[in-house]
Amino acid sequence: MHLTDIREKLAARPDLTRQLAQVKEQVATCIQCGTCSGSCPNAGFMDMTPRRMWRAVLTDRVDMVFSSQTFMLCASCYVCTLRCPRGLPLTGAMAELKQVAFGLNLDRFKRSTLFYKAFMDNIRQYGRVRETEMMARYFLAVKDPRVPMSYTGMGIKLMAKHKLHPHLPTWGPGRLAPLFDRAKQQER
Amino acid sequence: MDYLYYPGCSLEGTAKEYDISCRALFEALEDRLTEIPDWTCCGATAAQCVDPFLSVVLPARNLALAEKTDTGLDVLVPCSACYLNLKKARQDLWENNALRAQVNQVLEEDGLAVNASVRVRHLLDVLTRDGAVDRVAQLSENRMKGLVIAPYYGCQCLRPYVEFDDPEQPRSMDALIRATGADVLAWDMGAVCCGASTATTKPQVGKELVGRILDQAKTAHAVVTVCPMCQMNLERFQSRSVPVVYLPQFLGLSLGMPAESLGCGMNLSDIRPVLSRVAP
Amino acid sequence: MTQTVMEPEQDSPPKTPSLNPDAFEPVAVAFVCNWCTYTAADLAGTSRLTYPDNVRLVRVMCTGMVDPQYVIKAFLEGADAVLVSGCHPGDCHYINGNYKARRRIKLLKQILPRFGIDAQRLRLTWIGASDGIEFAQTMTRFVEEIRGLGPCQARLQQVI
Amino acid sequence: MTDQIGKTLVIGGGISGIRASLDLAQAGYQVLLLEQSDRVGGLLSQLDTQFPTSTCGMCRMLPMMERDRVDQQCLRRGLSHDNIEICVSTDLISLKGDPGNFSVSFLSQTDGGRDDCPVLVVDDEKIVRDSMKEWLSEEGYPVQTADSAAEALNLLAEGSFKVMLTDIKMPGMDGVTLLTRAKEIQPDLAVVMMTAYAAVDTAVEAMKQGALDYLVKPFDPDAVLQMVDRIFKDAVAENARKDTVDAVILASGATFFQPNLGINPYGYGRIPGVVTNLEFERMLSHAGPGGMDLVHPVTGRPVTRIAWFQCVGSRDIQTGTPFCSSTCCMISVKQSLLAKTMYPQVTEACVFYMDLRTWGKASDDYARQAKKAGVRFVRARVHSLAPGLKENDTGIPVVWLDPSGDRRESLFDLVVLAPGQHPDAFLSGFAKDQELTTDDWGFVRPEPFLSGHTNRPGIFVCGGATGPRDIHDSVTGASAAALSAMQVMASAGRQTVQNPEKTESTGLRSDGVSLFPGALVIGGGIAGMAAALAIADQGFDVDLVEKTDHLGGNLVWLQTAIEGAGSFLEEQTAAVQGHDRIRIHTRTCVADTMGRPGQWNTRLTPVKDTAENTDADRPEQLAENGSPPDKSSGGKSPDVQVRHGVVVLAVGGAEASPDRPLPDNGPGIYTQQQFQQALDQDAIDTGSPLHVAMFQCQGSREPGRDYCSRICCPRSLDQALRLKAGHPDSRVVIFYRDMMTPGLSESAYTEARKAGVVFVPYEPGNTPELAADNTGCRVNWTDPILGRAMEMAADYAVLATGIQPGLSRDLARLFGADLDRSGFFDQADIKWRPVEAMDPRVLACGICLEPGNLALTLASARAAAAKAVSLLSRETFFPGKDTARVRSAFCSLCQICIDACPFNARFIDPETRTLKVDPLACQGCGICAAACPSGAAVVTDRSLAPMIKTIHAVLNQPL
Amino acid sequence: MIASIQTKDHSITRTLQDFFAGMLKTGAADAVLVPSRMSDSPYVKPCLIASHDRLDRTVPLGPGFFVNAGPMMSRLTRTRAGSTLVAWLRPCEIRAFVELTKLRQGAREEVVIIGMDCPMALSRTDYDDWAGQGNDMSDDVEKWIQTVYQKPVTQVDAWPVSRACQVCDAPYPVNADVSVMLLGGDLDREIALRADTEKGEKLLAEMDLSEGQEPERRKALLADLETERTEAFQAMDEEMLDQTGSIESLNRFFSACVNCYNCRSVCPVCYCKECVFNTDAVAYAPTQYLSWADKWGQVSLPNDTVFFHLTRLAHIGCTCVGCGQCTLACPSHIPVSDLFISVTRNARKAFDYVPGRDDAEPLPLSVFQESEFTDIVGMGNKEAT
Repeated sequence: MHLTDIREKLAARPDLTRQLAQVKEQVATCIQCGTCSGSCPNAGFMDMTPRRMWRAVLTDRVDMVFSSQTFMLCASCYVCTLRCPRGLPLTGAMAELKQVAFGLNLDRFKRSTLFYKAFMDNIRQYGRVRETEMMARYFLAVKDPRVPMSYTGMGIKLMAKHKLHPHLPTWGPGRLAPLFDRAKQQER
Repeated sequence: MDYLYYPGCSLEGTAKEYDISCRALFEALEDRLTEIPDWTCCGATAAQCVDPFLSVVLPARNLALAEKTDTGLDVLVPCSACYLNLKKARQDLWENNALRAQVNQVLEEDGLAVNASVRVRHLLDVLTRDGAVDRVAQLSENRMKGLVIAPYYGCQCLRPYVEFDDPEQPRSMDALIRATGADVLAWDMGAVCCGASTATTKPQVGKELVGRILDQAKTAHAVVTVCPMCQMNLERFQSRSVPVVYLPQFLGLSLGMPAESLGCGMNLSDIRPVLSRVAP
Repeated sequence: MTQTVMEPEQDSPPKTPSLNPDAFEPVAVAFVCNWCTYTAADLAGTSRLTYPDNVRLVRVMCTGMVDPQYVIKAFLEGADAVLVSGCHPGDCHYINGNYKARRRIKLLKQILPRFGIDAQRLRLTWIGASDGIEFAQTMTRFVEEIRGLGPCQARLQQVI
Repeated sequence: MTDQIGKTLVIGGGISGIRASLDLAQAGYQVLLLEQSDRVGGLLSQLDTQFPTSTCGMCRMLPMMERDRVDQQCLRRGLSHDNIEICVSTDLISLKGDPGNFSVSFLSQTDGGRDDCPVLVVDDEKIVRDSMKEWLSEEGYPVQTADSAAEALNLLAEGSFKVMLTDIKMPGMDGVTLLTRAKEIQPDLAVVMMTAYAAVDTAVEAMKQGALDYLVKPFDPDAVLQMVDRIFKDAVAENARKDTVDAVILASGATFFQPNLGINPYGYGRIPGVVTNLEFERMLSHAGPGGMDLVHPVTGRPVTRIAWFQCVGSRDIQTGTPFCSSTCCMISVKQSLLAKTMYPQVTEACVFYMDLRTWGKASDDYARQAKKAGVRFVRARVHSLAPGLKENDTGIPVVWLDPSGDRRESLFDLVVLAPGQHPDAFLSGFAKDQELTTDDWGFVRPEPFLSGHTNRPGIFVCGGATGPRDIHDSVTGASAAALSAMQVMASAGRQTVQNPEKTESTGLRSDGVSLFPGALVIGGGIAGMAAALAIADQGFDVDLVEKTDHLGGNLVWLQTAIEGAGSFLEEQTAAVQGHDRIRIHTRTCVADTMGRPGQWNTRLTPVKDTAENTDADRPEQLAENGSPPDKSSGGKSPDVQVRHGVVVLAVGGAEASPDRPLPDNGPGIYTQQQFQQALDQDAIDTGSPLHVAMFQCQGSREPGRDYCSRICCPRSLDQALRLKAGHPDSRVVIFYRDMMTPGLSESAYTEARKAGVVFVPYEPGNTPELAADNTGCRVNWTDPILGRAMEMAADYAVLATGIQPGLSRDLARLFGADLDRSGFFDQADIKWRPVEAMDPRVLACGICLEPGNLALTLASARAAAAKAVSLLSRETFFPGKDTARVRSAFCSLCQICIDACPFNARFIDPETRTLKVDPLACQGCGICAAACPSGAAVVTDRSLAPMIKTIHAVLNQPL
Repeated sequence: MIASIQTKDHSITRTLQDFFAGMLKTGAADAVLVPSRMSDSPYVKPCLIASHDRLDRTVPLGPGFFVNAGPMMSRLTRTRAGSTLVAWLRPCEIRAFVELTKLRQGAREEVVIIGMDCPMALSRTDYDDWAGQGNDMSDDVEKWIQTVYQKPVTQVDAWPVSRACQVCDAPYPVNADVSVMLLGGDLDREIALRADTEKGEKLLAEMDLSEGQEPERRKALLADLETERTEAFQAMDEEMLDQTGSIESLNRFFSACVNCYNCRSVCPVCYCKECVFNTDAVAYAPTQYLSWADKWGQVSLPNDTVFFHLTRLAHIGCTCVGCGQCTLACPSHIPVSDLFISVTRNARKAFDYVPGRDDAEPLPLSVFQESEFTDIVGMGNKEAT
């Protein structure tokens, strides 16, 4: 992801720029001690450790920030926030970076965006999550047969334990539709 | 003591047995659980990424419903993720009046208003601090004698809100387990993350983290959990069969309740070795 | 402290040590520095450590004060061994007394062995204020080694 | 009461307490020293060696003159001085009054301790009873508990109690009725109500019926302890000892952070291989638990791999201690060096740190010795011992991320935690009682520019109570506090104990020696002025010599940089110029001096006008035939002869010039001083967004100048914050090796980061390159954490080059002192006698003594003044009973004894051509007696004749 | 530069006498220190001669060596005299004087030292036979000179050279201003002089002597001397080891000693104004003697004989120059120098110190290093603390 076009995308979204500046302020007093990276259970899988992420944020290297997998791998286990000697809200900052990344709807996160969209539509419709229908809509949206294949194993097991309730889809106004719309209005 | 009950979406689906065993256990302990009428999803991890404002409105709706019952009761939440979302919303709304005003404008659609005065408590918080230990001790008659149990807490019921136990070395389940006559495995993986949602998107994460946890639990007869996500991960990524049961299931069994009434058939992992060891 | 309680004064003449080795009880003098080794000796005492009392302590303000003549006189007076013990280098209360002592002992160790006084009979050790255990061990080991060496030649030849 | 002898109360018998007491006692004042524990020495009695020399030297604090008034023994065996009354195991009961008239009551724990003050705790909740019992019994109180009023009553019937803590809302009889019934059984019982927040009014009601006070749930342990302590003290107050003193010095020190409190990420107390550095100190010591060898505390197996974790309970908001405890880094450096050198079995010694804070004068070189000895220093903060990998027999697994982000893991036999320091319970209680202003962490905040003074006149403070301090700062601060106490006693007209010898012995002793009255202070900077003022205030004449034409030295350009320094400089200058006992000699330097130490006759000569003689304070060489240089320059005042007994060198220093040539065509390159002056004269428009790069450790902490100048990092942070305040968008990048912001100055480091300053660490090998051309400066470096090449265009580049001492070797040698390896004044002992040369009459202060900020400069100035005053206030000194004598009849003037004497106390008297001993310098060590072949040098019972008798007697004792 | 003096009528003694006379005449030297006979007796002692016509009785080279001129030089140079003194010294006398300057007992600023290859010395008794009544000594002296400088000898005719000279490890001038190279020289024709320092050059220049060069055979002869002397020393060392291998044998070695302390008074490096054994330090009370007698059964008097010699050994352990005077002066004929030379030569090896070699080399016991001799510290000699 090249530096310049990231900057352009950000320039187009003042709300996201403000949110990124807020993250920068939250981690300003980081003393690079490495406690968060050392505590993170998923640090081993990340291409860029949290310590290096905060460094990139503070030195405005947005290219490195948004070309990394770090915030996608954050399990929100809050160990880093508990132990940070500077008391910084690190897990919150990671979540905010994730929001900015999704805000920019970069195609690198297309699959996750579709999953979350399917999830939210499901809630909008039924108020509560109906896994079978929600996963079905997600598989359709992804248009990639390998994805459903990877879930069939688990699906059958859950079916055997009759944990997937066979609701039939219903149409018509969503149970939380008015709430969702009003919230959408509220935000602008 | 009575409580308002917020099961959460997974307790209707993939974690059905957690809901069943919760209700059965509290009934046996003579505490009444009244489900919050018309509760909806708390937004889980999805709302945050799609629409941050919505990730406050959804849990706020449920808080408003709980307050609407004006019973003054605490809200009991078995699922750690829902507990954290509701708790975070309750704290933000309590501290930020402007946000609360904005959220109430949206809740008007459903004729609701949130005051954020209700107390949100996790299942384990209630079981440890409201006298359940003594009652379990009387009723269980050491049925679980000889069993070694590994208490697994997960993350979000302990952190970041430190309410009822040590966030690094939790010990709160020990009293409950010992009350049933069983022994507690001395391990310190109780509060180590199982990979949560990242385990589903990146299986190798789940495999390694869960592997490391279960490896420590080799000498235990079963692992007891208090969160549907942890239960799912611990059962899915098992290299060899380790019985994993919910805490209410385990406590229910220790009170002599029949396995079916606790949804023991629905666990993904094979928990028969535990069931056979329970004295009549 | 370091001496056993004095036996009541006998009137018989002091028993001159007989020749056979197993009844041989060595007699030695130790010049110990007031600041470090003497404190270690005191610590050994208060820590109830036991060690043979063949070594008689002479407290000097600093090992730098030990004149080679004292060592020679001690041997001629019948000492089977002489120990000079002071502070570790750098700890000396008088900055460099211990370094000067080290050179004087080196010179004596070149001279005395020529007259049958084994170099092992003259020792220099650094024992700090907190080395109570080391002091007791040094005393014990020192007496054992001297007992191995047998009586010092100087002692047998009634010469002052 | 004018003939009354001045007396000072010193609270706390640690290093600072001992130093302050000895200074006062030496000056002839009396001291009452109170110590809570059962021995004097505080932390020191547990340490065998101290950094930065790995040697022990506590006994060097003992006075060098009038040695007979002190027990000449290792301080770990105890301290005794005729003028000091030492009370150990003693609690301070109460302190009231003001300067010249403090009434103090104190009680030994043996006759009225806490064990005869039994406490009864009544509460229906088991958890409340247990915790109260634990807290109180730990403090020494016998505690009994009752879970109901009824049980309480029959306990009251059986045994007698002094204090009862009772809940109000209890099943059965409630607390208030219990109160009245209890009062009937034991009328003098002190009752404290324990109430939930809601029921406070009932508690107040109970007080009307005789309850002493009430506590609100949830209880904070300190509040409970302070309450019960106060009741206990009032109860035993009547049989406490009383005394009146003129001044008070608080030297109660601080305690170490307990790693097992709070989150305890390192499993301290759970994993046996995890120990604190104090415990490891005992394991290192041969008198420690492991005896002669270094073994694991539980398995007993030899320890071969040791890790040190820095910043445990320091620089950590999670434990409420965001400041740096300033000594833990050096403690770990010492312990790792000792572990590697004392025990060859130790193959792996590894220190995990964030900034290795080696800011002391010899500390950086000491750390380099540790590196050379094979100690590994890793810049990473280990979060916790890897959960899940319990300590098995192969060792404790430690996981960390090194700066480049790679995950590292290795096994260690032992993990040593370096815990921080914070105020102890006594300090918070005392500060509250005496209404002392404390900073937000509970340390006593000293008055600005008046080191040692608190907001309460007459009460002074030093050592650990003012913040985390190392031995050097504590000792310097203690002497400064002693001086303040002397000033109080002098203004109250108190006398000193002059010559006890005179009173005991029948006639007058004739062998007394007295110093010339008056002091010579060389250098008119702020250090010289402070020292001169302090000495003159005690009533002694001072000659202040300054080679330039104005006073103030470096503070003149620094005053705008330090808040309040400007007015302080004006006050001091006015005070010095107005003082009737201070003679100021500007544009003057020292030509030469005659006479022995303590009886100097120094010739001052005007500084030649030629500009080039930069080193004007180098005394001119005497003309060939010994006459002073000709004074043909006419018009100038002729040379001045000055008689003085004490000399204080305060010639200061200057900013070191950058070792690499400044690119000449770079307009934007400044040294730190130039940049500060540019900022002060508004030559730099801080209003606009500027890009500034600051480079720390330019030329310092490298061979040639291997010390840290301690002031450049705080100065850079101050300048960076000023730039950021000027314009938030200005970009400041600081390239550093270790940010040296020890102690409470750590907050400036946090502020700078909060303001957005970017910090880039670099290793000595790859310093960032700075290139400059007329457009500005360009910096490129590889960021060690991002692992990427980075570049930055900077309007200004600031080089922090540190301090260069300004003392010339000739001037030092003129008074028998010398320079150390780095060109500073060679202190007698860097820790134990920081402001004196080997001869106690030659003193030094300010930055020619050691690099330091204004606070340290003033502290060392007042410490030097304290030493000077305690010497000058003695009319005559009587040589100790074991002082060297010379039998001239046998002396062949071979001068072997002069070379042998470590204290140059021996000299040849030119007139009589005989060898003389300076009784004040001689320490009676006897080294000269051993060096002299003919027995001409004699030290009372330390020469051949008495020694032969001793040897004969010793060898004649029967077995 | 190397100069030479032409030998006049086959008499080296007279040649040297003229050489000194010339020096006094030209004022190159205000006074000369040369060994000279007293009246007509055969005995020779260092003499301070200022007038050029009083040199006829001087014996610059000869077997008579009864006073080491070191202490004499220290008396002449204790303070500045403002004059130039030329001293004709044997190598061990130079070494002794240099050691004394280190002990500030003298100074060499105003002295020009002329050192010569050593003519060696006879013991007192042998010297009496050799010199007879001393009336016609001159040709005996010339004969002595010719024999000792042709090849290494340990005896001349029937008379053995003193043991100290036989083992002397440096019989050639070291640290002198001018060195007279006699060994292997064609002494009938000329004597070669080499200037080692500016002072030496200045002196020789003033004497305007002709060019000279070192006798070729000298180096070889020096090497032979070296090996021969080392063997002699080894022999003496072994002798001493078995004669004084224990305190008992040491006591037998000194059994004839009567504490007259002669050996101390003639010793050039025993510089103390008053020896500690003369002071009250060893004036024991009678009860002390009785206590010793009580403990040991007997006390030989005068006591402290062994104690004195051991103490002296410790005091001059590194500074003994091996001149042999102590043996020559001992009335009881105890070969004191054999013992002292063998002990001190071994002792000073530990400090790598040679007395007199260099003015600036400090005395070993006056200096120290922070870490040295770790082998002798601690219980086991090997393990160092």
